[in-house]
Amino acid sequence: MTKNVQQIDQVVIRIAGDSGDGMQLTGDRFTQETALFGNDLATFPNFPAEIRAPQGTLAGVSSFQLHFADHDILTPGDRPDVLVAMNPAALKANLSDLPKGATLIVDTHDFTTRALARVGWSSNPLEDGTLDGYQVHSLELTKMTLDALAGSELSRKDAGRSKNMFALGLLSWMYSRPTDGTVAFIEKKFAHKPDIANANLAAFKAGFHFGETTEAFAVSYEVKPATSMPAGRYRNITGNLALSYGLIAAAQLAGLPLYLGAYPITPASDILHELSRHKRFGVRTFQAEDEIAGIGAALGAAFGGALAVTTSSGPGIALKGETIGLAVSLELPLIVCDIQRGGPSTGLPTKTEQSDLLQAMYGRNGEAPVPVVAAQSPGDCFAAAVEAARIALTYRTPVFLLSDGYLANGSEPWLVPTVSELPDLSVEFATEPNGPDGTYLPYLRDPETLARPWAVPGTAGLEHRVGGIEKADKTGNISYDPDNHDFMVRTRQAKVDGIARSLAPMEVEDPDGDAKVLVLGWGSTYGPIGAACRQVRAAGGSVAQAHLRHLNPFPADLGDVLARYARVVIPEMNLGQLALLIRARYLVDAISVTQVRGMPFKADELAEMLQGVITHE
Amino acid sequence: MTKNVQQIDQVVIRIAGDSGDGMQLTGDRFTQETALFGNDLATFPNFPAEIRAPQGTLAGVSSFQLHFADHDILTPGDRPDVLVAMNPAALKANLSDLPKGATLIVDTHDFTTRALARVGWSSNPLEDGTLDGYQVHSLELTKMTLDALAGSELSRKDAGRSKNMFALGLLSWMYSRPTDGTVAFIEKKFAHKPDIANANLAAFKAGFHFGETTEAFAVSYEVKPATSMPAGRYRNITGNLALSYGLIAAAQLAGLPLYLGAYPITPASDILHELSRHKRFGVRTFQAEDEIAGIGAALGAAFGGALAVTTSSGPGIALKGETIGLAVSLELPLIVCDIQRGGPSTGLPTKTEQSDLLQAMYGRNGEAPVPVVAAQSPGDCFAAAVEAARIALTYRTPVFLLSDGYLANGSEPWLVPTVSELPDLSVEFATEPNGPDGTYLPYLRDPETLARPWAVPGTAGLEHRVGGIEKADKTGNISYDPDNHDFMVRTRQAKVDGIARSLAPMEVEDPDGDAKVLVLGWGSTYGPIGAACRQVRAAGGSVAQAHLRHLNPFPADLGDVLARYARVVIPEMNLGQLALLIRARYLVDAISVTQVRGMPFKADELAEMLQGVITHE
Amino acid sequence: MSDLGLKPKDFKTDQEVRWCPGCGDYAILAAVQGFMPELGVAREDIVFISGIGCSSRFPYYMNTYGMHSIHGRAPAIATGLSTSRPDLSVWVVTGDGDALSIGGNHLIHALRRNVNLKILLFNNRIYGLTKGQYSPTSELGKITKSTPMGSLDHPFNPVSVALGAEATFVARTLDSDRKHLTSVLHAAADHEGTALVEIYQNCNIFNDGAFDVIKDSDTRDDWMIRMEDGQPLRFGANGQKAVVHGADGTLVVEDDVAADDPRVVVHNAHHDNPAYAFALSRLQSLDSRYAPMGVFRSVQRATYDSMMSGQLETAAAKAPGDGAALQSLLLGADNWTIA
Amino acid sequence: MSDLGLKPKDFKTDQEVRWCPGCGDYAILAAVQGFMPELGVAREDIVFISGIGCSSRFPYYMNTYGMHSIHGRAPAIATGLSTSRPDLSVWVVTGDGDALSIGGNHLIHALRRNVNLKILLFNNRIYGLTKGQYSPTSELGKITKSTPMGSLDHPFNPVSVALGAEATFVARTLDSDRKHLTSVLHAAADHEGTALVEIYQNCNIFNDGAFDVIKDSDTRDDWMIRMEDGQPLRFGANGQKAVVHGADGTLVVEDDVAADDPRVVVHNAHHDNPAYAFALSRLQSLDSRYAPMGVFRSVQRATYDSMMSGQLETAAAKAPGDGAALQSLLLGADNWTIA
Ligand SMILES: Cc1ncc(C[n+]2csc(CCOP(=O)(O)OP(=O)(O)O)c2C)c(N)n1
Ligand SMILES: Cc1ncc(C[n+]2csc(CCOP(=O)(O)OP(=O)(O)O)c2C)c(N)n1
Ligand code: SF4
Ligand code: SF4
Ligand SMILES: [Mg+2]
Ligand SMILES: [Mg+2]
Repeated sequence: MTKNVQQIDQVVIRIAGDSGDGMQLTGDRFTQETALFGNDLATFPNFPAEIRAPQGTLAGVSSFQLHFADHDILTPGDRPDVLVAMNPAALKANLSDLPKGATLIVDTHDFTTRALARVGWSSNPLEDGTLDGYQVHSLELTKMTLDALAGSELSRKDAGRSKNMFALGLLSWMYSRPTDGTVAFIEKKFAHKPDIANANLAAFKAGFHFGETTEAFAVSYEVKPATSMPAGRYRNITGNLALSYGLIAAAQLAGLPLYLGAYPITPASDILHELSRHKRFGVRTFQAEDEIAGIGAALGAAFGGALAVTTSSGPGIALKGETIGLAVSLELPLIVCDIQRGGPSTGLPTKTEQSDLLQAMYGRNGEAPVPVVAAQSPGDCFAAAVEAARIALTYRTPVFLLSDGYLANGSEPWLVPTVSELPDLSVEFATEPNGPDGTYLPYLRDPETLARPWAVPGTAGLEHRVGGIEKADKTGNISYDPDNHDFMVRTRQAKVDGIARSLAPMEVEDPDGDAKVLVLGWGSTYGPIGAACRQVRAAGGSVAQAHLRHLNPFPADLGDVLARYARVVIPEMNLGQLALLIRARYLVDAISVTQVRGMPFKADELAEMLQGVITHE
Repeated sequence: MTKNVQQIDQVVIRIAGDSGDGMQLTGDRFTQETALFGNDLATFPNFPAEIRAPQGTLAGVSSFQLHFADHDILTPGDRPDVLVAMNPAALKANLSDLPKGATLIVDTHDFTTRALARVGWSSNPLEDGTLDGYQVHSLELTKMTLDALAGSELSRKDAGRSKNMFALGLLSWMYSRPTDGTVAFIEKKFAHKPDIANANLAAFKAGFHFGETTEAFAVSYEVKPATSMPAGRYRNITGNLALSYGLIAAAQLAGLPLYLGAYPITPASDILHELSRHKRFGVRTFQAEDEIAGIGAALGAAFGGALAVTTSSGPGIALKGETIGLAVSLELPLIVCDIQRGGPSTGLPTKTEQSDLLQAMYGRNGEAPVPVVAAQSPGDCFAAAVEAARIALTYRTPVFLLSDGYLANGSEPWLVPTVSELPDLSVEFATEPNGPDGTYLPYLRDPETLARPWAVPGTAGLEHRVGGIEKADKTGNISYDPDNHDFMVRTRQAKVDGIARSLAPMEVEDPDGDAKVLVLGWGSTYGPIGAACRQVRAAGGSVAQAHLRHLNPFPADLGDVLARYARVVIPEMNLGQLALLIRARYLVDAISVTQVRGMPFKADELAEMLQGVITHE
Repeated sequence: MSDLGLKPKDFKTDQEVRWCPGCGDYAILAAVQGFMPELGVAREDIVFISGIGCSSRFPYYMNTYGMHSIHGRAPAIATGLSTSRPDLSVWVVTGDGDALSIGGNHLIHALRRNVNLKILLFNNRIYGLTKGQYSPTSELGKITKSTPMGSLDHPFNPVSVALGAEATFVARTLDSDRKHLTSVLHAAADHEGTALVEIYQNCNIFNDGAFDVIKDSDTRDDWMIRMEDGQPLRFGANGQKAVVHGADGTLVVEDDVAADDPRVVVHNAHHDNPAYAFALSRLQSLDSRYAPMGVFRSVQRATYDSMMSGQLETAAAKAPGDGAALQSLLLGADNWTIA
Repeated sequence: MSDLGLKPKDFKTDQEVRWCPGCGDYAILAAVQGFMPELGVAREDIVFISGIGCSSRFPYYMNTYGMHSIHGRAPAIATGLSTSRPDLSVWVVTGDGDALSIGGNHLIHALRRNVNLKILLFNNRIYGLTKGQYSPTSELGKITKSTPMGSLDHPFNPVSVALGAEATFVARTLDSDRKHLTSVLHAAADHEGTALVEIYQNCNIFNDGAFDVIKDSDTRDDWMIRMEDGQPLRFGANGQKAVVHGADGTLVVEDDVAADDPRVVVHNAHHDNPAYAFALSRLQSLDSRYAPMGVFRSVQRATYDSMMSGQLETAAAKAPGDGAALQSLLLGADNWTIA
């Protein structure tokens, strides 16, 4: 049977099932196929904090959303065009996100009265009209998987586990994806368990063939590769991976060994995992007994001359405050990565949020300014990490690098940089006395950057002591002198403020040139804001967009930029933390638009809000 | 020999010596005499972080300043009228603070070439004209002390230790102080060491007699009791003592046991020491293994139904951030006292600063709003503690109570409240189910305060679980639901914001009624700002003063108050932390006036600055 | 111990248990719920406090008062509760990461203070909730997500740590042995002071089979040493193995020990000197080859809670802290009147 | 150990020493400065890292690299330095509060990991810098500013804590015994891995005389047990007292022990099993009545530092991490080109 192949320019697919159903893996594979095919894409994994939350419950539903297109896109999509639901709970939990007309592929296997009751359905939604208005494909995915594996040695239970691969096969057919990568992946992943490898392969192929042969699916789709993107070599990458690579690259660019001191925590742990795999690059990873020891060890390594890093998320960052203050006082380079998640307290460990900005700014005692850098997309985590390293090394200061759960786990195609074109971060250690009579003055500053020299142990003649008590200017000796303290407090602040001089002017995207409203953002809202601006512009409106890489200090021209617009709107996944800083600094009556739902903004909703503001002006 | 007694209305005295010389004790005693005499007074102890820093060095100098008057005063004084210097280091370290014409009493005993060289003097300032323009009394204090103790069994070294008492005797004579209290004090303090008691008494009396008989001092002075102050019973009190008493009182007013979980740290330790002495009031003090355990234990006690408190200073507060976040999430009452000191990091442990305001506001992950209350004078620490307890108990929330090193150790006369007139803080624990079918809903809120019920273990039928993961509205069950999270985040914020409804309108002191400039302050700047405003007004200028007890939330009418003035000036001992909050919230172009010298502002300098602003308007 | 007519099911809550199917935590939960009625304490007087980790979800499933706190801090929080409310029965549930990694300091301080806490340490030798990094009890060289070339950290022996920290009660038991677990819970509950109970717990997702040597019927008898008070420390299929006093004074395991060999150690958990219990704890190698199970140490020492209450009572007996006392405290000795 | 021609005075800095006159810290400083030349390491390759406390001011007075860090965190910071720079000689100076109160967890983890640190724990059984609160090593019932009715916390025995935490080297010495102190510093320096040296230190301001029993010439011999490898554990004015193997296998002190009594323990710090050293540590009561002094335990175990370096070397030997490797890492296996 030959089938219709229909060209479309983009699609949003969500697959959902139990946390034990392998939804994340399935999503990853489909993404990888899609990336290699050359589409632009963006993903949104969404899962509970429990490892295997109980089967068939709403709490246990795990989902993965993929948006891909033949042109460049910015978000994983507001609402799925296609939902694959592996059980009643997955259907129930995701149905409200589905626009009418969307395609629904449902595994009917678990639609028993008991399972339905467990999620609060007293009748079967596949039959009772609940799904009217959707294109529903009720399929026996599990049964078909078992049938496909009839000859295998696996138990029924184990065989049934391959149903995600059946679904992946079907989707691969539906969207004309290349399948070689997945085949190779399965073979490699289960190399030591050939039974499982074979079952997965069989299920995957069965799913693909089912699509080809069944009459249920009359058409398949094709989304052409995206060619409008800048030329170069691309790969698909998640934020945590890009961030890890950025750190490894920065260390090599600086000519320093990389040292990570970290304690596992969601969603930051994967950076520890990733970095631990690259020892050949001279990367040392130390899984510490807690977050304080993690940053402590990093600071010790910084004293010894390493590019030192600590990674955590909100609760762990809260524990590091005192040590960050010490790093401020010691003026040693140190990168503190905060992969933000829902707060306060333990909050929502696997959900995203931007609510640690003010913690990064002020979460320690005394006047302890720390530069803050934020990544705006998964791939951008690489550049953000390199920039954080540049600041840390140039200014001898701890630096906050902010990412979040959405960036950490989400992925996108990334234009792989050429290593030889990356910035030179090389560092000069102090090697000679810099004071009178051959003495070494550890706090004699570079007049330009106000950075102090970095003399590492092993350098003869530069033996010196540093500490957290206030230090005399130049000598670094303990000093309780009032004027010296005032001077040192202001000098540390001036050093951080002075970083602004090294920053490029702001880039404002205002294609129409006549926008009255500026949307200012930071971090992972970049995609949704950008998509919303495109919608506004597509609808004939004018809006300008600027996105901050640097939250502290702000770029020198930010005030001028803000002054050019009648209205400034600041969307944030918190209660208005950047808005507070902007209002205080520039006295601009910025409109703070906030959502704290553990999820990225929907571009639609942002666009609607912006339309309102524009109309109002 | 009868001498002249001259009436003066106020005087500022500073005594300075080695940290081992007993300067703080001497100052305390002189203060106590002065208080009992009925003067108004304010004190400023100033000492190094070392226990007994090396003798004769600048680093080792310890001083105590006392300002007393026959009228109400606000600060320990900008510059001493009288300096007692026990050695060259003390003279050198304090000379620059002395206005010309001031009286200098110097113990010449240690003015050897070596001791002078140790502080960088190549010739003797007593002889080389350095002290021209001062009224210098070069006295052999040590020798006279030794002479007075000639008959005692003490070694020369031990006998010499009493020289501070000789100086105290002399000062007592000079300012016509009552001496009975000091005699009784010495007898009690050294009850077990009669040798030492006798030596101190002898030295004290010798000093007094020396004043009476020597020709060096032609006049003595009298500062009449201050009678203009509100009627009532007064006592002299330091900030840490008042704060401790405030907590004990609040617990009694609430009908709850007081529980302190704390780890020692300067300048907060004295609260732990004080509270540990009052077990008969049902006060439990737990010296924990660290700050995290301190607040952890307090939170556990709060869960059990105690009025729970933790005390620390900046570095320790930084460690408590994660647990404060948990308390925000659990919505349990908890008072977190931050006795601020110089930062960042270890900073200046024994010096004062106001640089933890933003840490109190934002020093933890996620949106975790915590009310913030600040004390404005030593005695006011009592009322501030009671207010912190009121908020904590009424709203079921952690509350920051901010004091600082200056308030903690400084003292002033305090109008002792009548216990029966203190506010009722009584609390109602939940005793009955509040949900459908006899269930208990731990997050069902009071519609007025948004506080949740407090059901303590031991209450049958209300067994429930709380935790730091996001909770479903009402039930408190774990919930990862996006809308619920958004709702809970905003509700916690609304609860804290709503405290503003319980606050009295701002008090603005604007006696002329035509001021264009408002000085807004918080915390321990109250005294210097008030004194500066008086100077401005005395010089014919108009200026208004408002001082914030509540930093979060701000009083509801603060915006209106700010709007009434052409200029708002905010003096702070930090780099402008309140100014940031005010600017962000009210978009008022407030002038931030900052000093970070580990010392209170000088009223003179503030007055001059204000004059400048007023002239400019 | 009074019979309050409670049943195990009275200790179940309406919350869905969210552990992975097959997790050892289920068995422990069932055992604890089964034991609770025997505790003889009313539900409202029982509090479970946990940190963070899979194991630390435990309080949600116990129909008592409970707090799921933050990572590692449960012993500190429980200390505040227990010392301020000595009338309560306070239990701590914690994991090997929670108790021994981030929370190690609070644990050892609770032990030395002898706060009246029953600490159940679920040791699965892995970080479960963060998806499988090695923990402080993981064997050296363990390959995990964070240690692709093997971990470098020599593990703690939790029993040795506790004994080095002045613990008054230390025991070890196993998730799958309901009877043994229950008997150890009994002993812990009966102890006045801090009782540390290490419970070997299987994490079938990230560290499956960690305790198979002492679970599998064909190896169990060879390696597990059951300690019972007053009984010789004999084990092995036919009791042919025994812990004996070695020549140099240390404790060692020997095979084929004669029935009347006087060197066989008779277990006594009540030695005042913890050296004996410590020596027992060292019979174990990193892979549980020899795993002494049961109560290592159980001695009496005044609890922190009771001493603290005692001081308050003494102070109040001398001079009660009533309203009048408060007024005179505020006034102090030196005060004056302005009219 | 090479002779670099260094003298004790080369290790003095120009900073004024700011301890109280008479403080035991002076003696320790002098001893360490005296010992440094014998270490045979260049000044620039030595780093002293401390926490906060009177004792923690130590690095300012050592003319080496140094860091006066924050309270309790020195072992963690030093771990980062030592593991990233195994070429350095890293020393930690800490107090009983710094190491055992706030820093307890970092200490025990450094010990189990066997990081190559020499940790000098100045134990004055008090918080000096904060003016005299009791510490985790203060005796029970101690009256201090924070405990007017006496402390309630049973103290730690630092040696027992360390042994419970898998320490490879543990020793104890005394501020006032320069010779003994120096010999212990030697032994610690020679040890590869974490060496914990507890130094009894007199705080003459807040806890004067804490160690007088073993300092005063008329009691010293009765209570101090000097441990020397290969020597019988005999002490007392005439060597009449001895540590012997008790009947139940534990170690006990007996008086009037015959010269040829075979039960007398001959000291051996190299027992693989820490039970022996632990038993020795328990001879001590809270008031130093019996104070074994010297090296309790000294055994070999691969250091964390060397294992970490080893993994890096192995990985780099397989495939060096050069620029080309970085480029191909970034590209990954699956990439595509847009023209
Ligand atoms: C402050 C903080 N740091 C880290 C984490 C992440 N975290 C949660 S549980 C856990 C370890 C869990 O291991 P364990 O205590 O052994 O419990 P298990 O899950 O194995 O039962 C970690 C590191 C956290 N929640 N909070
Ligand atoms: C985070 C933090 N908590 C508390 C303190 C206050 N503090 C400084 S030193 C110290 C204890 C000192 O005792 P110890 O470690 O025994 O040192 P010693 O002064 O006796 O040598 C304390 C509690 C601090 N500086 N930082
Ligand atoms: S991850 Fe392991 S410990 Fe956690 S619930 Fe699953 S099986 Fe249990
Ligand atoms: S307080 Fe004690 S430990 Fe500190 S310097 Fe003085 S004598 Fe030494
Ligand atoms: Mg575990
Ligand atoms: Mg100490």
